[in-house]
Order: sequence, then C-alpha cells, then structure tokens
Amino acid sequence: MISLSTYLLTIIITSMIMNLALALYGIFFKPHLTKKIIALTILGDTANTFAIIVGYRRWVFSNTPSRPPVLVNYTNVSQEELIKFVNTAVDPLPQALVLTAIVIGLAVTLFLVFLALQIYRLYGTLDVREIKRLKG
Amino acid sequence: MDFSIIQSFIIYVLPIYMVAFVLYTIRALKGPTISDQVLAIDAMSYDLAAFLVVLSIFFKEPILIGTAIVLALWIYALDIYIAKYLEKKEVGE
Amino acid sequence: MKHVLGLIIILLFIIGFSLVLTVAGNYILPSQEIRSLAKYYLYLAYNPWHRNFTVMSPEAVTSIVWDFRGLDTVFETAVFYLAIIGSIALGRGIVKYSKPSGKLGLSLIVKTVTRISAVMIIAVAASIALHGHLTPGGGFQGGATAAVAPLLILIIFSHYYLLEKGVTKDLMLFLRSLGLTGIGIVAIIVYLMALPQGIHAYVLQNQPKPDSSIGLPAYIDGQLISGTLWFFNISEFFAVMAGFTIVFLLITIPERAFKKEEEVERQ
Amino acid sequence: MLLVTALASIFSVIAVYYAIMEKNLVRAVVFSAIQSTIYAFIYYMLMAPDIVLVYIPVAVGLYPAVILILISKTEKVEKQ
Amino acid sequence: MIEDILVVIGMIMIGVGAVADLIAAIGMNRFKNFYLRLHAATIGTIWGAFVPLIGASLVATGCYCLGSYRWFVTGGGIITAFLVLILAPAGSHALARATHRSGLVKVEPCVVDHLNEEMCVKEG
Repeated sequence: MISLSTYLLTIIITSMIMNLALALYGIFFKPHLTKKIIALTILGDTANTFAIIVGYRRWVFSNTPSRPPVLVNYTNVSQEELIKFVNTAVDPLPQALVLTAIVIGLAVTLFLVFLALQIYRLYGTLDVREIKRLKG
Repeated sequence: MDFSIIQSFIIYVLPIYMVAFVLYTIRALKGPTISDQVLAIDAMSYDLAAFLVVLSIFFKEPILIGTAIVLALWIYALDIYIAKYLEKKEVGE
Repeated sequence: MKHVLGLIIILLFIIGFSLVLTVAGNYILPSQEIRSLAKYYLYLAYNPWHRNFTVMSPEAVTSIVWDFRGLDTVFETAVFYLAIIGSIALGRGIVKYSKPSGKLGLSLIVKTVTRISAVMIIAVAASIALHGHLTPGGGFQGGATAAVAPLLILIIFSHYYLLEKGVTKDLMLFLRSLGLTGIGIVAIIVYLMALPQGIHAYVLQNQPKPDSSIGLPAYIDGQLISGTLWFFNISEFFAVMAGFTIVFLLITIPERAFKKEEEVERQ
Repeated sequence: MLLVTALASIFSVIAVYYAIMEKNLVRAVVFSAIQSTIYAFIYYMLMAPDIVLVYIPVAVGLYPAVILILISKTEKVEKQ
Repeated sequence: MIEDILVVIGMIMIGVGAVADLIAAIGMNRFKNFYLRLHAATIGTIWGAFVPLIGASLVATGCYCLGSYRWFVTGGGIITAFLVLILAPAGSHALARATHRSGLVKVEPCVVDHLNEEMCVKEG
C-alpha cells in the first residue's frame, strides 16, 4: 500500500500547504501593500496548483506515463485508440477551470495595483499603519 | 532505432540536469545582488527550456513542445524589466 | 489582537495538516483512476461515432472551456471585462503631458532584438490561438501571450513610440468591443440559424444535439475547425489582448502628469 | 519522474519563504519570479500543457512587470 | 541507416548539453563577481541550451517512434534554439549594462575600467 510515489505525492501536497500558510501569513501580517499584493499572487497560484493535483492521474505502470488530455492522432482514429486515450489521460476539468482563473486573477491584480497607486497619490505612503485617515 | 534505447539514455542524463538545476537555484536564492539572482534565473530557465524538449521526447508527447517556445520567449522579459528598473528612469520613457 | 490572530492561523494549519495526513491515501492524493465525469468528457471530446454528443475537437480542455461548460466561461469573461473597466475608471483622468527631450529607452542592441522578437511573439500568439482546438492553446493563452509584446515595446522603446505607431487607447477599446461582440454573436448564432427553419436550438450550441438537428460544420474545406470553437478562440484572443494593452497604456503614464494637475488644483 | 517534481516543490517553499520575509521589495519580486518558474515546471510535470501556456506569460511576463512599475512609482523598501 | 546516425548524433549533443549545464552551474557558484558569472551564464545558454535543442530536433527527425507529429517536435526545437540564440545575449547585455551604469556591483579585482574609473577597485 505504502509506496515511493505516495510519499513523493505527499511531499508535493505538504509543500503546497506550507506555501499556502506562508502566503496567508504575508497577507495578514506584512504592513506594506505591495508585499500584500505579492503574497496574494502566490496564494492564487498555490490554490490553482491544488486543483491541478486533484486532477492528476498516477502512472498505470512504471513506464506508461499518464498523458495530457489532448488526442494526438485525431485523423482516422480507431475505437481502441480512443478507449486507450480515455484510460491514460489526466482529468481535463480542473485544467479548464484553472485556465480562466489565472487570467481573471491577473485582471484583478491589475485593479489592485491601480488602487494602490491611487492610494499613494492621495496619502503619500503605502504602509497600512501610516494610512491613519482610512480608519473609521 | 528502438525507442527504449533513447528513453534509457535520457534517464541516465537526467541526474546531471537535476544537479545543475539545484546549483542554479542555490545561486538564484543566495546571490548577493539582484543582478546575480536575475542572471541565475535567466540561465536556469533557458536550460529548463531545453530540458522540457528532452522530456517531451521522453514522454513521447510531441504536443508538450509549445511550452518550451513560450518559456524561452518570456525569460527575456524579466531581464528587461530588471534592467529598466536599474537604469533609474521612469518606466514609460 | 495580533497574537490571537496568529495563534488561530497556526491552530487551523495544524488541524488541516493532520486532516491531510489522515485521509491522504484515500481522498487527497491522486490515484490511478480519474472520476467518471472526466472519462465522459474525454470520451466525447472527439468522437466521430457519436455525432449527436461530441464537440469534434481533439483538445479536451478547449472543448470544456467553450462547449461543455461554456456558460461559465462567458460569465468569467464578464468578470474580466468588469475588472478592466474598474482599472480604467481608476487610472484615467484628464492629464496632459508632453514628450521629454533626449534619448528614450534602452540601448540599440536591445531595441534591434526587440524589433525581431516582437514580431515573433505576435506570430507565436496567433498560432497558439488559431490552433487552440487541435493542440494546447486557445483564446486565453494566445491573448496573454500577445499582451506581453506591447509591454516590452512600452518598456524598451517608450510610451510615446507606441502612441506614435497608432496603438492608442481608443483603438484598443474598439478591438476589445469587437471581440466581446464576436463572443456574443457566436454564442447565439446557431439559435439565429434555427429560428427561420422552425427548429428547436440552444444558446452556446455547437454540434447537432439529439433534439435539434442543426449545428455549425465541423470541417471547412477539409480542415477541422470544430464548429464554434475556432470563432470563440479568435474573439477571446482580441478581447484579452486589447484589454491588457489598455491597462498597460494607462499604467505607464508618467507620474509628473498627475503631479502637475494637483499643483494646478491647489493654486 | 515524481522525484523531480517533489524536489521542485521543496525548492518552491524556500523561494516563497524568502519572498515573504524579504524587506527589499525588488528582491521580493525576483524571489516571486523564481517561484513562478518552479510552478510552471510543476504544471508541466503534472501533464497540464494548457496551464503552462497561460501561466508563463502571466506569472513570468506580466506580474513582475506590473509590480515593478508599482514599486518604481512608489516606495522601494518596506519599513520595519 | 541515415536515421540511426541522426539519432546517435542527437543523443551525443544532448549529453554534451547536460555536461555543459553542470559546468556552467558549478561556475555560477564558484565565481566571485557578477561580471565573472556572465561567462558561466554564456556557457549555460549556448552550450547548455542551444546544442541540446538542436540535438533533440535531430533525434525527433530520425525516430519513427514519435509518430507523424515528430515534425512538430523538430520545428519547435529549431524555433526555440533560434530564440535562445538571439534573446539570451541581448538579455545578458541589457542586464550587465544596467548593472554597470547603476553602480550596483563594483569591478573587483580590477586592472582597468575604461567606462567608468570610479567603478574600478584595485587589488591591495
């Protein structure tokens, strides 16, 4: 039951949880707004990575790799090849969801950057502790 | 030629690439100045592009090759941004 | 207060981490099998034997993005549109600024290389977007790739070079509206085709369905275009590229333009 | 092959740690770029070429540029 | 026959690229100065990236086992090799020039520096 690949996959997931915790720490406790934006991008990327890992398929045998969800020889494909493709490809649904999430994350980050720039033009600082006028 | 020969050759070459990437990453994390870090990322990513092509032959998946083209294009952009920042001019000019 | 929040985060981390360690082998870690829904998608993405259900695109991701879960993507395009609109609303303002004298941009070597590579970037992006239904790629990927070319030109030459070449905010707004209109038209085109013939049809329909026998052709002149997917990819390519270019044009307006305006206001 | 992916994910943790803890914001952006490159490699090894194609322009080409423009227009160093 | 020769040449080029990568990575860690590390980076990009890319293209050309899409690998490899060949030196140039102009890294140890005498730190 316990195999080397299980251990390695656990290492990957544990590292991603660690990244998530570090990014959350950065968002909560770092006072500078630019650092908060950087931590936010890292958080989004890590969340996307979790979705990809959920859709991954382990190698069936040690030398038969799982394939990307793209049918290569689509002209005159036979039924057997199609069944083999279905039995070796990874899950395409998380990839499709993450694909749009990345582009929209970039658009939202651009919006946040404009917001930070406007704050700097108005208050002359980006440190949260110094922006007293935003309180109340 | 038989495909298994190519595959086993790539398996023997793989550890050399991995040691090189680990050393590059150490320099990229450690580098005393920003320029050292960016230079290490630069060299690492071009080698990574070559490595991705080799791996796509290993996996027998020709469609994975598009990723290497995009990676080779974009690392150049990171160099340019840091250089522009170091020149101490405003970004649009 | 600060320490309480930190303690809560650490406790949550411990609880979540032990949860992962407990159920790791069963639920979190990927196994050798995938879900049956994913097998259904993979089986129907390109399947000449089930013409009433298939998308006729060998790429499963693009067929999910624009056919199986097409409505999701249309709404996410709307979110993207609103985020860009918000950025434009924050970044604009009546600013007048003049071109400074002197040498602009980086050195001559970099400029020459960029002249070559910008063309190649646009070519690679177009090939990614146009082959999105055959190989990995699509509208989002092509648009994000093409958006880096204006940014490189902005940084290496200057803000004014791009404006002098005719890439202005109004042109990009026009292109973006064109892309969004294209998405809207392609979404209802099968419905519009079916309306005069009195056939039942769906919004975002691509290939013939069991209860509606109309659909866009999968092949044109022997080339596989997968019905609506090709048109969706082109429209999304223009929408994403133009949207990002507007924001980059606004964000690189020099800071002195805003400062001068504030001084005028104070006087 | 999973060994390579596990090694990459461990290095990504180090890069994220430095990116969060660094006081100089430009160096934080550079560490974030290292993390992006490693994540792109992880996506490749998890057989997601579509994600790699959209992630590399966004995370290596556009995020650092946008954040560097923000830094060059505002403050360079995070105060303690 | 000719296909076998192409595959063998390609595999040799991939091996040479791997060794060059290792040498460049060691040099990147051992050299003491930013301007010295530029040499190691050049080894890494030209010998470590350009040569294995051409080698991979040759392997893909000669190997029938990749199917009809192997021309895709060949074309992609050659395009990537061309991109590396023109983009890597330009990027290094921009970075080195900006670093020297901004005075971030002193030239040390130095014999002569014609661009800016203040950057030159003589030994001893």
